[in-house]
Amino acid sequence: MALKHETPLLDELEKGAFPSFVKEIKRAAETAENPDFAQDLLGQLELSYKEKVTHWKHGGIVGVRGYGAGVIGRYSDVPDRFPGVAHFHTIRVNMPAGFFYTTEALKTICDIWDKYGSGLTNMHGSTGDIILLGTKTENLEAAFAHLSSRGWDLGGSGSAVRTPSCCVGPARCEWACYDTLEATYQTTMRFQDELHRPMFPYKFKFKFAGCPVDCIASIARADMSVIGTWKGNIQINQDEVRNYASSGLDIQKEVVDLCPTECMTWDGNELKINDEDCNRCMHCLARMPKALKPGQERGATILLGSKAPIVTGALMSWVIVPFMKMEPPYEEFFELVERIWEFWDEHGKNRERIGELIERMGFPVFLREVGLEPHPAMVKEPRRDPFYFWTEEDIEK
Amino acid sequence: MALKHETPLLDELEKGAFPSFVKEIKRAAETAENPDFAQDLLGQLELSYKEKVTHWKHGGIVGVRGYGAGVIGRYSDVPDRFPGVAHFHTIRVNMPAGFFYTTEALKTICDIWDKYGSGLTNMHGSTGDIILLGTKTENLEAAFAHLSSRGWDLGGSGSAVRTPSCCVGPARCEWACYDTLEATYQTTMRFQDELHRPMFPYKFKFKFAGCPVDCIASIARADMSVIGTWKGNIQINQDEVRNYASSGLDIQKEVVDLCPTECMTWDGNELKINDEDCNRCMHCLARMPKALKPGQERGATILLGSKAPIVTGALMSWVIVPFMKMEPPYEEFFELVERIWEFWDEHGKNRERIGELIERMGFPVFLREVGLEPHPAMVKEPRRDPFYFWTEEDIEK
Amino acid sequence: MAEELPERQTDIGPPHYNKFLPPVIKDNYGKWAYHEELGPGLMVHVSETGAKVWTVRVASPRLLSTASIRDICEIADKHCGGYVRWTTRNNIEFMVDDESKVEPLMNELKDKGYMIGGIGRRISNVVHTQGWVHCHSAATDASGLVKAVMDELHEYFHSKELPNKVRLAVACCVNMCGAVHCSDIAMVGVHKTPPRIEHDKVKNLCEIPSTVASCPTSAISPDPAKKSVKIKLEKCMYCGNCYSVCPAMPIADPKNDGVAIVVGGKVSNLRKPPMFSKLAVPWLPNNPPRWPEVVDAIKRILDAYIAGARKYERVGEWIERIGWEKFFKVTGLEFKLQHIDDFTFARETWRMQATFKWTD
Amino acid sequence: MAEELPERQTDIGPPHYNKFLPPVIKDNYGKWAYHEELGPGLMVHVSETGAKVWTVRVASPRLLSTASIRDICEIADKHCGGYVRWTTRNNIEFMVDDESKVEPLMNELKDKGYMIGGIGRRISNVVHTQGWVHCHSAATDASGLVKAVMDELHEYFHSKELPNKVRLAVACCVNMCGAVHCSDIAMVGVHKTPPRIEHDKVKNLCEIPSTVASCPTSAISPDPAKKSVKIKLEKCMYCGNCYSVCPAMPIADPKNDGVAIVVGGKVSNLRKPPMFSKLAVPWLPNNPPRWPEVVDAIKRILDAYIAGARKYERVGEWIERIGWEKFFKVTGLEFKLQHIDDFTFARETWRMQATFKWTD
Ligand code: SRM
Ligand code: SRM
Ligand code: SRM
Ligand code: SRM
Ligand code: SF4
Ligand code: SF4
Ligand code: SF4
Ligand code: SF4
Ligand code: SF4
Ligand code: SF4
Ligand code: SF4
Ligand code: SF4
Repeated sequence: MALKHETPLLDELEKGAFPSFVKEIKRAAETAENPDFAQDLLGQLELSYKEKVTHWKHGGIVGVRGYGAGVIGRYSDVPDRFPGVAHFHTIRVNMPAGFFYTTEALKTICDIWDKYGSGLTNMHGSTGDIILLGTKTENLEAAFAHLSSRGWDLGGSGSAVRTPSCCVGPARCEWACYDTLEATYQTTMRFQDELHRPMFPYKFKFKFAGCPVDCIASIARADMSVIGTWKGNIQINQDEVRNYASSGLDIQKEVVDLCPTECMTWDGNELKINDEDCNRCMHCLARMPKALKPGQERGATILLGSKAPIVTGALMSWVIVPFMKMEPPYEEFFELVERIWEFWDEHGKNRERIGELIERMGFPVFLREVGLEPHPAMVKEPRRDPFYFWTEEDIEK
Repeated sequence: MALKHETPLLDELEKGAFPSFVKEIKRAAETAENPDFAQDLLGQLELSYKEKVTHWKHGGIVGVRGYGAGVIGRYSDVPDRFPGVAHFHTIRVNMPAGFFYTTEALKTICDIWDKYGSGLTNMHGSTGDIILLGTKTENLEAAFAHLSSRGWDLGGSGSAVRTPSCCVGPARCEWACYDTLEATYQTTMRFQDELHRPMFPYKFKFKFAGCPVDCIASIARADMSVIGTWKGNIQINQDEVRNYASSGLDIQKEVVDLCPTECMTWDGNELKINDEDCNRCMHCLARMPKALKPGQERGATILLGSKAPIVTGALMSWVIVPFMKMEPPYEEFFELVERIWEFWDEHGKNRERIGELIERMGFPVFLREVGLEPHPAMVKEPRRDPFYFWTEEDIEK
Repeated sequence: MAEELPERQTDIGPPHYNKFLPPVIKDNYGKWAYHEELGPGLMVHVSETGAKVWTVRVASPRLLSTASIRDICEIADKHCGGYVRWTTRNNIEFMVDDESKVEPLMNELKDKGYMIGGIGRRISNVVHTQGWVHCHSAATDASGLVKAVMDELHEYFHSKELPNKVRLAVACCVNMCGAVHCSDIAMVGVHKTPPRIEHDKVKNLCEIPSTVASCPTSAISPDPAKKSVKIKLEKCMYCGNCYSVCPAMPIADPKNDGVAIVVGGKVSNLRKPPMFSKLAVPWLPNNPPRWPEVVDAIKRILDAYIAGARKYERVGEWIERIGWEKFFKVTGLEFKLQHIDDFTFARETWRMQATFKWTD
Repeated sequence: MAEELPERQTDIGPPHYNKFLPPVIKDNYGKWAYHEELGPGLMVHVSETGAKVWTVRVASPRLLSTASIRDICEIADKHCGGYVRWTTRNNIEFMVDDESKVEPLMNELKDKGYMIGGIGRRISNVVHTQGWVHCHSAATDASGLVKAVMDELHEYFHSKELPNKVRLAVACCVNMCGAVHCSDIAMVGVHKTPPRIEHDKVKNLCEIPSTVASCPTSAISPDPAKKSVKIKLEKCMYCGNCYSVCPAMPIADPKNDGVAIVVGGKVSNLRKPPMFSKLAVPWLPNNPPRWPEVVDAIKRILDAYIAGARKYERVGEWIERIGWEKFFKVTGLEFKLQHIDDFTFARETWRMQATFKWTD
């Protein structure tokens, strides 16, 4: 199908070496089953490029029956000029943990989306969902019926659990200290209700990283960040260390000197690690994957609270449990999560993330109420001011 | 004179190697012209040691005519038992810059204090004053008349300029980058009125350190901290460097490796400094005073705002002027101070230190209103959130 | 649509990942021993069992048409037994279980114009968000910025090496749906003027208390007379959070909306702990379709990093080592009032030390 | 006192320091070339002119009787031409301009029992405050704590060396008139229970608005009925600031007042920038006259520092290098809820990283 709108500005972005999103939209405009979506998206987007302003209206409440989450309503503020995107809702489809697909499964989704939507997607959204980008209200139920009957469910949105996600972990990484994919899957299944039906003060995100490299950016972007780690000594294969050395790696300069805890020595023949001082930063392992492996007692550090800067500034997650075995059936983990949600439910204000709540009420109060013991790993440094609280039992009468 | 009170607890503190304050009080109790002060101080202090509580009442307003500052009123809460300290006011006498004395001058002060006070002192108070510790209301005027007629004046207290103080500086230190004693003296003289007659929102302290070693702790304890520094290259005497090396200093380990900016190299013969990267931390100069000297263009960095933790936590002073020549008549400096006070006067709340005010209003607002240009030396790092302000002239209409 | 719909299921969750793992992955799950980088877009992981998997990574615009997904499937069917994966940064990964399959795969990808790369000490794909393509909140476009920047920097994706990985991100507003707050170099759409209040709409569309509460600087207060709210203009720093809560307070302003650049963040724990990004450039104009001012500033920062950083130093580690005052010097970026923090933790960022480097 | 008083002068300021400088100082003012440490309490400064000044430093309890000052003067008259100075940490310095004068001076000081030392990598005098000797606000005594601690540590003043200077301080309440907030090891008197409100006195003695405003945690609100104030007890963290503003709110509580220990602060810019002290022990009992629990904790910290620190590392630099989790391990001090910050910058102190050392 020929293009409906002139898009001189967007056309510029078809040029250049990097893959072009404009080409993608044009492709949908030219070939999709319902080309009007992409056609008018091009038109409206060109207008935004010209006027330097978005032409989407603040979302309305749309969704599928029985769910409060998973669809982002979206309407054009110039529907007369671009009727194809008068409605342009997004369906968030919960991706499989680890982002692996069979082509068959992918094609099924494409088929459904060609039929009921714009034929445009994001692979993937920032939280991890498959984003089916743009359809109208009346198509939502049908799309969902087809998706769910083929084994797909919706992802999160609104004040709900958001689609948990993870790094590739044990599927293809030698450093995974626990099974990130299984933890993601089980967490998603355990909290289906909380994911589909918003009932929290605000959103709650889980991200699972297999080790402190954190290839899923969990520490920056998840209310609960589960980061693999180990106890005990880094496993060293001295022969392989020497192999790295002889194949050109400057072990002193590129490994030992960059160890943040200064706990390594290398005499040209043997690499020694004082594991008591190692903080498991992963640098040395990343330099010599063939020679070094995480210790054998494996589990995860649980961190809480990260989020974007609104309202009081960005947070990264901080340690609340230094070490937890992360193994099925994950009961210890789920119970902790539920205790945290109870605390949040009881004290959280509307639109207050868990990290912001703890900051407002005090980390010590949180620990006491949720039943976690204070541990020096929870802080970078102790408080500097002398303004702390005592409870009745600390006071002599 | 025999001691009036039994002091078994305090007596314990006459034992031990370190000089004993109890001995001092006893000495005054036994030998002072007005021994009642020290006698009853011992009694009341022993009571405090027994009961683990202070027996001083919240101060009342006492002072000398025409001054609002310089005397700290103090009354016992058990005056019947210890009438000698029913009143026990402190007179703060402005010490000479650098804490140098002739014995003659000291003896004069002792004479006056023996006559009109307890014969007890603190040499010196934390701000720097000579603290004449304990007298009664009716002695204040006489003590002051004698002191001032001998050339001594009172120090600060209350919501006023506090007694400025400084490190020994050029008097006996090779690193002084400006004349800390003269700056202290001139500042004290310039602001006599502000020192003696509280009229600020709260206290305002000046401390002058000759270099970034900061032997007067100015960065932690002065609203305005003036810290000597230099531009240009550290002056190196390579022969002396080699002398240090040959007399046992491990230059690589004790100097070069500890340079925070990694801007030094030592090849066993020549020490090189990349002065562009040096941040003037003083470590290398302190290790080799005979070989290294500050650069030749000297002046000071002006920092603002430090204070103790009440109300929102302790502050250290931060850079507001990276470099200022600190030379008589100090007009640039005094004008800056006055602009800052205007800002404080206009916006400060009661009991709000200048640092707290700037924190509340915003450092950028302060800079704009006081007329200082933004400079990267003012921050350790730029802001992380995107929540900043623009003014009318930045906006396109 | 009167068609008959299949039976709808709810709360079934996503398919188990197990169904989607290529056999070599399934068989060696949790058994990987090590990996080696073989090229800008090629690596091999070796299992304890001796099995190997070769991964070829290609760039994606993230916004994909189903047609393009079908193309990808075709390649995966032909070379990878019908399996494919995406990375956490939206690249596409093709995996094969035998060395002989690598070259044909790579050749086909090259022939079809895919950009192979993103592995190792390079620039990988740009995490980004909806922008003008889908979001009401966007102060800039996201996909367009990514395209403009990556057209300039693509060599660092598919060939040239850097001191370390450089993670780029774009968020089209300060909600920061991209990983902007912890990225090496990132762009974020920002406003420069306060929202306008459409008083007649406030009553119907907005809840007054939550609108008032939404403002980080307490600039908003109720306006009972108008049954609306009012804004203390001098307290507003244009974050747009009120607009997220109350649609009757539009903040978009074509003349003054623009792009800020933040730098020096990271999330990995290697060597230094994770770091927040810090402001490098408070505002550059929205100049679509190619945002030349933004591209230029990003290049300056990257070039200075390349010139100054040591091997394995991330952007933030490099800046921490040389000092921010030096960062402004070597990039030639101007230091402005806006760089100086006056928000929640302002105090912690002021220079409470007498040490700094001379730069002028 | 019916005596005749001399004519009173005002606003004359302190005497000019010039009058008090020993000749060798005056002549070489600003001309010093270098110095050498010659012993724990002896150093020499050498001028560009070739002149030299030897300085002997002795400890002082700070609280001095005029009789003792006269003793000091006597020595200064005999050996130092009638000049003497105090240091910024309240030690006394005797200076001579000729090497031959050093020994007689030092001998006399020793004979008279003065403690010579405090120069170099040692513990110098303890900056401290009034305590029960003069202040209404004191939660502990200052002079007594100093004496108890220094009797234990005096060897580090007059003989033994340390990795670097260790600056001790005492403040008798959280107003922190001592340099506690930036000291290597410091003690501060703290309360553990809220103030009691003497309602009938509030009206006369206190201004309600400033009393309300004084509270860092907003625990105080007006109580119009009583023309007084009330305290939300669970919000009070016993800082005593309200008592500073309103004497009708006494907070001293003999059973629960005590001493906190903070560590790791410094003010010098050498190597690392100045650092704030951090909480090591939230509370130890007031146990005069010798505060054994406090002395013991201080010794533990100092011993761990001596055992673990590298040459020139200040306490805070040592702890930063090994990590706070390790600090608690090597000192054996207990980590408690009170250590975890919940005040202004709490967030900045939480461990936003997956890296830490195992200690259990
Ligand atoms: C689609 C997506 C961006 C993308 O292009 O990938 C997205 C899109 C929106 N986000 Fe987001 N966020 C998306 C991931 C994120 C992330 C990243 C993450 O999850 O890893 C963040 C930062 C981390 C965090 O949660 O803080 C993020 C932080 C926000 C915020 C700020 C929340 C805060 O507490 O600071 C908002 C504002 C809000 O909730 O009102 C927001 C709000 C929005 C809304 C719903 C706009 C709004 O105000 O109603 C956007 C809808 C856009 C649209 O029209 O489609 N979005 N949002 C991402 C979700 C896709 C998915 O499900 O996979
Ligand atoms: C005498 C002295 C302690 C000493 O033993 O040396 C002292 C004693 C008092 N200080 Fe101080 N301060 C003394 C130096 C300091 C210092 C250190 C300094 O100046 O270098 C500080 C920390 C730095 C600072 O200014 O923040 C200090 C921070 C305070 C504070 C907290 C102020 C704040 O804004 O945080 C208060 C509380 C107040 O002002 O109400 C305070 C209040 C007091 C009062 C007036 C008590 C009160 O609440 O009214 C004390 C009178 C005690 C008495 O009975 O003599 N004093 N005070 C010091 C002054 C002697 C002198 O003039 O030389
Ligand atoms: C495939 C992927 C995981 C996934 O589940 O999809 C992945 C895979 C690997 N990462 Fe990663 N990382 C992936 C996202 C990340 C992220 C997350 C992000 O960027 O949002 C990070 C954190 C970035 C940050 O700190 O801001 C990340 C920081 C690292 C690092 C740390 C680099 C550093 O020095 O800070 C390493 C180690 C290294 O490269 O030395 C690493 C190493 C690796 C290894 C070598 C792990 C392994 O043994 O297999 C993998 C291939 C490296 C490569 O691509 O160069 N990976 N890696 C992600 C690929 C994204 C992409 O398309 O480029
Ligand atoms: C006399 C005095 C200045 C004065 O005006 O009275 C002084 C004098 C000297 N100081 Fe100081 N400092 C004096 C208080 C300070 C203070 C302030 C304080 O303690 O409150 C500090 C900051 C302490 C801090 O950082 O917390 C201080 C930190 C230093 C340092 C830095 C040590 C470090 O590595 O951090 C040096 C350099 C060195 O020792 O290597 C130094 C070096 C020096 C030198 C060598 C300077 C010189 O060339 O003359 C002087 C003799 C050193 C010595 O005593 O070991 N001086 N010095 C003060 C003696 C106090 C005392 O009785 O002990
Ligand atoms: S986070 Fe660790 S386990 Fe997961 S993919 Fe990255 S390196 Fe592997
Ligand atoms: S993991 Fe990090 S801290 Fe541990 S030995 Fe390796 S480089 Fe050092
Ligand atoms: S601050 Fe500097 S100039 Fe002053 S005494 Fe200390 S070392 Fe000397
Ligand atoms: S003063 Fe400090 S930063 Fe400068 S060269 Fe010497 S040690 Fe390095
Ligand atoms: S960053 Fe802002 S504009 Fe972009 S998708 Fe997220 S909410 Fe929308
Ligand atoms: S844009 Fe942000 S700062 Fe301005 S009024 Fe709205 S919420 Fe407040
Ligand atoms: S620290 Fe507190 S108790 Fe001690 S002198 Fe200062 S105000 Fe008084
Ligand atoms: S003691 Fe401090 S926290 Fe408690 S009520 Fe008084 S001012 Fe508030």
